[in-house]
Amino acid sequence: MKLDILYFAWVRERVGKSQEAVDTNAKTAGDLVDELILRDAGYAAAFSDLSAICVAIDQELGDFTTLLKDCREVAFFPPMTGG
Amino acid sequence: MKLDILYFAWVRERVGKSQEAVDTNAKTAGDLVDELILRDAGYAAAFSDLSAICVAIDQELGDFTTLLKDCREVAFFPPMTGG
Amino acid sequence: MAARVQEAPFDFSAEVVAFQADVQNAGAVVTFTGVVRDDSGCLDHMFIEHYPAMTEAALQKFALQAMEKFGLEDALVIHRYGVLTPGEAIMMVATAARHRKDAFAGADYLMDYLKSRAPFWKKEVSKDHTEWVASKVQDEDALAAWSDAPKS
Amino acid sequence: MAARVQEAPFDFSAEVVAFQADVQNAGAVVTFTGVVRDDSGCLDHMFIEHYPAMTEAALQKFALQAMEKFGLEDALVIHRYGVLTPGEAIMMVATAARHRKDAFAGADYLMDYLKSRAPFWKKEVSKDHTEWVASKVQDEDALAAWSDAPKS
Repeated sequence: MKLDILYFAWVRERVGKSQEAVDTNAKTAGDLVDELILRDAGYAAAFSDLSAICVAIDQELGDFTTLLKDCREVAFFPPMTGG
Repeated sequence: MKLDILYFAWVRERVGKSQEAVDTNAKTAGDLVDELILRDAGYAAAFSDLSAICVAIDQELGDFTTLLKDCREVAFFPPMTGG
Repeated sequence: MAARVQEAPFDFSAEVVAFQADVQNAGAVVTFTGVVRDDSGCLDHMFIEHYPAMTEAALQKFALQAMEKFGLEDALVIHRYGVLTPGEAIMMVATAARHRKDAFAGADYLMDYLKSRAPFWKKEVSKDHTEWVASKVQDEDALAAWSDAPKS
Repeated sequence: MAARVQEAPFDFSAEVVAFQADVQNAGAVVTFTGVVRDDSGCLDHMFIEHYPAMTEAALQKFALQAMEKFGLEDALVIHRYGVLTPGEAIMMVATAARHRKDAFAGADYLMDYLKSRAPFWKKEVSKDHTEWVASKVQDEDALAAWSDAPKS
């Protein structure tokens, strides 16, 4: 499954990029994180504390157990600070 | 004791005037109302239900038991509807 | 802090711009505007009577109370009297605070006091009917919900 | 209802005047403005990042939720991103309702959603220090206090 991953704020800074396209067999957002962490230390640093990270799947808020089936875009970011 | 009495809104309309000077021996605002009611039907109509009327003594909110000692101005009016 | 009673309309935009320019370090500004509503569809105008010797002092007192209670940076109250037609602004409140919740609570608190403790009386004048607006039980309840509120 | 995301400053006065002109029978209009605050005295600017594909849809969703929940006549949200200096307005909300309590509650509710559920991230940039603003436990608590709030 091909999908785009987006990173925002300090997650983006630690990963070192704002966006990338991946081909993955991950079933959930959590599986996808497990794959990324294996790649290099930047990902490991970004995802060292999952309780500090939010997930959106196709622009809808989800969590690490949300299924990725048929999704096109996954985004990882810290808790939002709008307003 | 000489003092000014002010009336507002429908209390003013029923009494038929917005202001008057009186010379009274009333100890409280309630005593003053008792005196006024004896005068004519307009006052009696205005003060027929005291639970619907508020009192200010020298521009401070009080009630019918508030002492009038040394006061210069008593006002009677319905519950306020500002805002 | 400023509290004004006036017959003339006020310029909401200009008031808020001046209010915000004066505040040094407020992260949050809340405004409230009360407008003459015509629910029946046949309101000609509203007439607002007030108690001149008492009104401005009362508004100032409530604005200062709100500033102290919620640690506001600043507060503004403007209230009109006289003849107002549907759609016209009756009054406005503005509060500035470092944090959002205080700005909201300060404005809400100030409005609860203005509704039930500021010496204004509203009369609705329609073509064939004239009526003093009655105070609402909910307004007294809202006021009573603040811990510092006097009993009615 | 309108929800906009933009980099450019907005004209608060013009926005509120247009908002009020459009509303037919609202007795109450509440506005909130969020302003860049410089608590340390050495903030150079704030940088606001957002998620373009998601942001405007999220603002619209929250504004519609607020309108429905509180029976608002209308609601407006404008939120900026990019570089903002101390004193600049970050965002504004306006709500119009027949009654005061609904206008206040609608604006407060909308702000609670924008704080914690709209995809914006703030970074404070000082001369010798740069820091992403952390979310606050109080913001989650405020959101959770609304009965329809999703669990975090």
